[in-house]
Amino acid sequence: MKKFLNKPEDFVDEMLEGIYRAHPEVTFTDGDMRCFVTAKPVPGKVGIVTGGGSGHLPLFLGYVGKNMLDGAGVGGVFQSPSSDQLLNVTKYVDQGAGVLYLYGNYTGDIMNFDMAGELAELDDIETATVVGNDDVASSVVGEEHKRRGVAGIFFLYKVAGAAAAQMKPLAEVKRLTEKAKSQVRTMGVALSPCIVPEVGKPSFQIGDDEMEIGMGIHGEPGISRKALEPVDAVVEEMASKIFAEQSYEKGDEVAILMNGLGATPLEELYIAYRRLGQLLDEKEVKIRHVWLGEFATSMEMAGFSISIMKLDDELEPLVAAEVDTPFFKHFAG
Amino acid sequence: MKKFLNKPEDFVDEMLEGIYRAHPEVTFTDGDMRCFVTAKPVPGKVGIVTGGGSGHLPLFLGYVGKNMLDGAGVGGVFQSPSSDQLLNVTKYVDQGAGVLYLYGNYTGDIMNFDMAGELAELDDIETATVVGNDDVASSVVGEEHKRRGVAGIFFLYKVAGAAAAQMKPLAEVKRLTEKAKSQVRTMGVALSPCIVPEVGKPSFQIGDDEMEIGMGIHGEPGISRKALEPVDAVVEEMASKIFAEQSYEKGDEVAILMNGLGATPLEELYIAYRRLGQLLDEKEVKIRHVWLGEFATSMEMAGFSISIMKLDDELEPLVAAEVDTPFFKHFAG
Amino acid sequence: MTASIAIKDAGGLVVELIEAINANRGWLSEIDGAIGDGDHGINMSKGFTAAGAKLGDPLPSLPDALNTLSETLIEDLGGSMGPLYGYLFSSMADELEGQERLDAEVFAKMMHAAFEGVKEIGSADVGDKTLLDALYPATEAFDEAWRSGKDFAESLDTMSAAAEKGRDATVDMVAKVGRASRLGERSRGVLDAGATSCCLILQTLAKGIKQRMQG
Amino acid sequence: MTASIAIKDAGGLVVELIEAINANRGWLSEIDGAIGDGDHGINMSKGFTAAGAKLGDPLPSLPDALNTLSETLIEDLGGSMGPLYGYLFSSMADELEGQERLDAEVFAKMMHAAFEGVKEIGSADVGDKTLLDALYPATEAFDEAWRSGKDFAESLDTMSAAAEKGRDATVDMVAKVGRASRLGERSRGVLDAGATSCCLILQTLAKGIKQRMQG
Ligand SMILES: Nc1ncnc2c1ncn2[C@@H]1O[C@H](COP(=O)(O)OP(=O)(O)O)[C@@H](O)[C@H]1O
Ligand SMILES: Nc1ncnc2c1ncn2[C@@H]1O[C@H](COP(=O)(O)OP(=O)(O)O)[C@@H](O)[C@H]1O
Ligand SMILES: [Mg+2]
Ligand SMILES: [Mg+2]
Ligand SMILES: [Mg+2]
Ligand SMILES: [Mg+2]
Repeated sequence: MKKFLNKPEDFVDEMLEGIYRAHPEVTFTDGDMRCFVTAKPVPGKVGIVTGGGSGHLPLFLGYVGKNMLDGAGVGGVFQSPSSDQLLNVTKYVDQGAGVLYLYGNYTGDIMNFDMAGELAELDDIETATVVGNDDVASSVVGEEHKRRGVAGIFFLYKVAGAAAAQMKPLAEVKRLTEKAKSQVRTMGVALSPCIVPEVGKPSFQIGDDEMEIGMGIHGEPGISRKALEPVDAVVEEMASKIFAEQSYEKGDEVAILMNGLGATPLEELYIAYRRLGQLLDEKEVKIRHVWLGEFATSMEMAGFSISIMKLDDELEPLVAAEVDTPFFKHFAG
Repeated sequence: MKKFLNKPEDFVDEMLEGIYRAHPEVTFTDGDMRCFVTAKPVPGKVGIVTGGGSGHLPLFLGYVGKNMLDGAGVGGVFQSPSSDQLLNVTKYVDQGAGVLYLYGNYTGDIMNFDMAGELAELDDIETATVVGNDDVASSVVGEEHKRRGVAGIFFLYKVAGAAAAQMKPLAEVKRLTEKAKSQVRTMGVALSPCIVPEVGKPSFQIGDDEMEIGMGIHGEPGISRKALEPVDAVVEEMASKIFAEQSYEKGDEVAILMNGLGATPLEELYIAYRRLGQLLDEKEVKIRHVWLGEFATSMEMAGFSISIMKLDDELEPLVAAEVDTPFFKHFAG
Repeated sequence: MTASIAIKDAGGLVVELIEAINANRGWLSEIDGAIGDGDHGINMSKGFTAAGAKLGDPLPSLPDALNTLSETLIEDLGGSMGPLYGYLFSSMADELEGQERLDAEVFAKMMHAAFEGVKEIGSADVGDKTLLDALYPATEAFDEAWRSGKDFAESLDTMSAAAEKGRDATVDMVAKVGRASRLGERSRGVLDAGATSCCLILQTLAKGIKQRMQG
Repeated sequence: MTASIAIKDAGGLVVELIEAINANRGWLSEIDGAIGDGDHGINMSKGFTAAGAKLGDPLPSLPDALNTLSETLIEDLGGSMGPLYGYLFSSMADELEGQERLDAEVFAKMMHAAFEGVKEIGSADVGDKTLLDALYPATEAFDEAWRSGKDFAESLDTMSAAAEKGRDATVDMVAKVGRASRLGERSRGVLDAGATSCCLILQTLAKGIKQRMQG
């Protein structure tokens, strides 16, 4: 295991120490570093809380900041945070307008957020929940509720964050976030595994010339494993899976997230994006926004995902809104 | 070679195609994609031009944008752009106030920039040059002019860009950039090599439990190769090399760049930063700014570098200035 | 008097659970590695060890010890094991409330409560290749043995055997929930990690209760 | 009339250079791989091939062909080989200006000009483990052979042998400039890639001139 770390069991906490040192805009509540919150909650605003396992930076905590999220429960590597941690974050974040839970579709996270929500209710904090499930590779159409949440949650964060920043009420923030969710689809491909520090060995084996299409961000298997092809062909296959789900027609507008899983260089992401752009050009679909980089990773895994969000007049300005978090910055217009 | 690409010889041009598709704020001049320039030159402003080999994104072109650079010559992987390309960029970028050449200390780049500068003179374009040489591992004190330029040039870009944006004259922009240069030191460590696409095999071999301290960003050998140690010890060794160069004393203020070389996860960078922060705390040095992420890479190389810049009242506001480029964004204040 | 043990002296059962989990840390992770992410033993060991540090000396009663374990798993461990085993143990503890002695009747109730608790929080069914597939047959087997006239100790043995059979039966199952479910048919052919730890826990409990009845 | 060739018919020499570089693409990269970044053959081949595409049919005169090669290297190739070999070939072409025939006198001037050109643009010295270490001894050897009474063809042979000896002598040198210089002592023990390509170029030129004199 070739990693820069001290003791594997200190991986998460030492990472958090580094983050708090680097970014005074964020802090923690209840004396627990894993209860990650903004240092400047906005009075009267709906709070947006996320959470999940560690090992996916900038997911999840990286999006806590201005016009985006207010708090995040930080779990062990690939482990949900506990309901208690989520409850503490919820209490800190609540400014009287309620809290939206927005996280990915994993058993542990669902159980813990649900428990936290029930406990919050006892404290008279209203919560609502939207569960990201954008990974088209993880279940068939009609069974979308079984799908994994992956990088596409970035768009949900943007929409929820912008809506809450406009001081919309919880129900409206939830409605817009659900709407965004219905418009986001993701497909991923991996070339190499990652190593959970406390496990100390790769999460799976893959041949020197193989790729896994539809892989999850914890190394969950995908749709097919086969010989690595030229990236144009890889992008075509990934895009075709997304295009098969929803109509993308002349005049439609989309936002794109080209997300590196960890070890894949930016150069390669741009080469991949080139082909995706060509495919959307052919359909005469307009790309209104594109973000390209690392937004949801699996530590040192090589690979990338493509997320496409269809926009309309209601969603586009929310996606376009200015954001300033320690890990993600976007100037409006 | 496990990379997402089509033909290795198209690596740079297809990457550029992707970049131009994604970022309409940048464009190219003279019909040559490798002559990379801002789409919105500022009349009367000193132009800042950089350039160098490809394979280091976001270096070099990624810093072309608002309040930073105006143009970049884009070379083949780890190859300087040609003098002709640099000349074309110079002509486009010049707004009557002259052009600062700001690039890293490599033979090819020096020859080509020097030739471009001579040709620009024939066109009555005034140029000045600052060559980044921040890598303390690549030569001893007293022979700084032999040192490689690595990630620390980021700070020089920020200072030069901010000074030019304030409409300072060329000589003053150069003076401030030289001053910044004298205050920046970098040390790097690598765990794995990278692969130049057209070469198709790793640039060097390194054992499964080895690290190379002081490695360059093209895989140039460093000061020592030895068994990988806990990251705290690695950071201590790197920092001690930097601390030995300049005094860092109580009350001093610095900016830090923790730069991932490509494959090293953000989590590990924060764990490393934690220790660096502790070391500076011990010295009672104040960290005014910290940037942490990928700023100067070697494609899929695993490793990171630490750059430290000492600040004073003149340099600090320039480092702090707002920046908006396709690859790097910073909100002031 | 029917066979039973004193609840207030039985907190040591939880210590034995912790020891059993720690002793099998590597093996449980190994099993999880085949179709999961290889950390089940690590997760369990982390949670159980943390609980052990809170038990105190002298040891609390069995329900208090189970509740400490449950709370530690739920509040500190998180993940999926936190809620699942957290509810398993708190459901068991609930059935001990107001009791002085743990006999077969009480134990049967504990098993049912544990099964219902895990089923509810995890929204999984028997046959989904989870720890329910050790827990459910064990619960049923204990009931049936006791009702058919076996004594407490014999019924515990029957339960232990059933838990093991249930655990082994997961080899032929396709995972329907959790991480492994994304493997579909490829999840067949190996043990389920949760069923393995659950079987271990039930057998450790059975052994500990029997020892205390003899002692 | 002393031995010489017609400059206007000698553009083919550049074609032969391109062929020689392409034939040795892999080998040159291999050598660069030991203490550099393993791309010398790739770089050279890219630049020379691009120049070849611009030579046209019928072939231009030797100075025109050399200038096309030089311009392509400088303007399109970039890197360090662009300027270095770019200046080498343009310096050679400059000496052909106003000449009709290439004889030993002119060739000697070409060699000197090439050496000076590369030395100036690269700011390197003989002994720094660069292409100068093939170019300089070759230049000197040609001069001396010619001055000592050998004919043009014999002098070319002497030069070729000296270039090879110079190339081989780089094995014992420590690199003082370029990528390999950062290796310090570790750069000793292997050939320099640039000296190898330079030797190849000089030998190809010598062979081509000799063939044209016989033909
Ligand atoms: N919904 C569920 N209900 C009951 N048990 C479950 C459920 N989901 C997963 N499990 C159990 O969890 C086990 C894996 O536990 P562990 O490896 O600790 O967690 P993770 O999968 O989060 O890494 C599986 O073997 C399975 O028995
Ligand atoms: N300043 C210089 N002057 C002359 N030759 C040089 C100089 N720097 C490097 N070289 C030559 O360049 C060769 C390497 O060329 P190449 O591999 O194509 O370029 P790069 O090092 O940029 O990859 C070296 O073997 C050396 O002979
Ligand atoms: Mg796990
Ligand atoms: Mg090179
Ligand atoms: Mg697991
Ligand atoms: Mg080279």
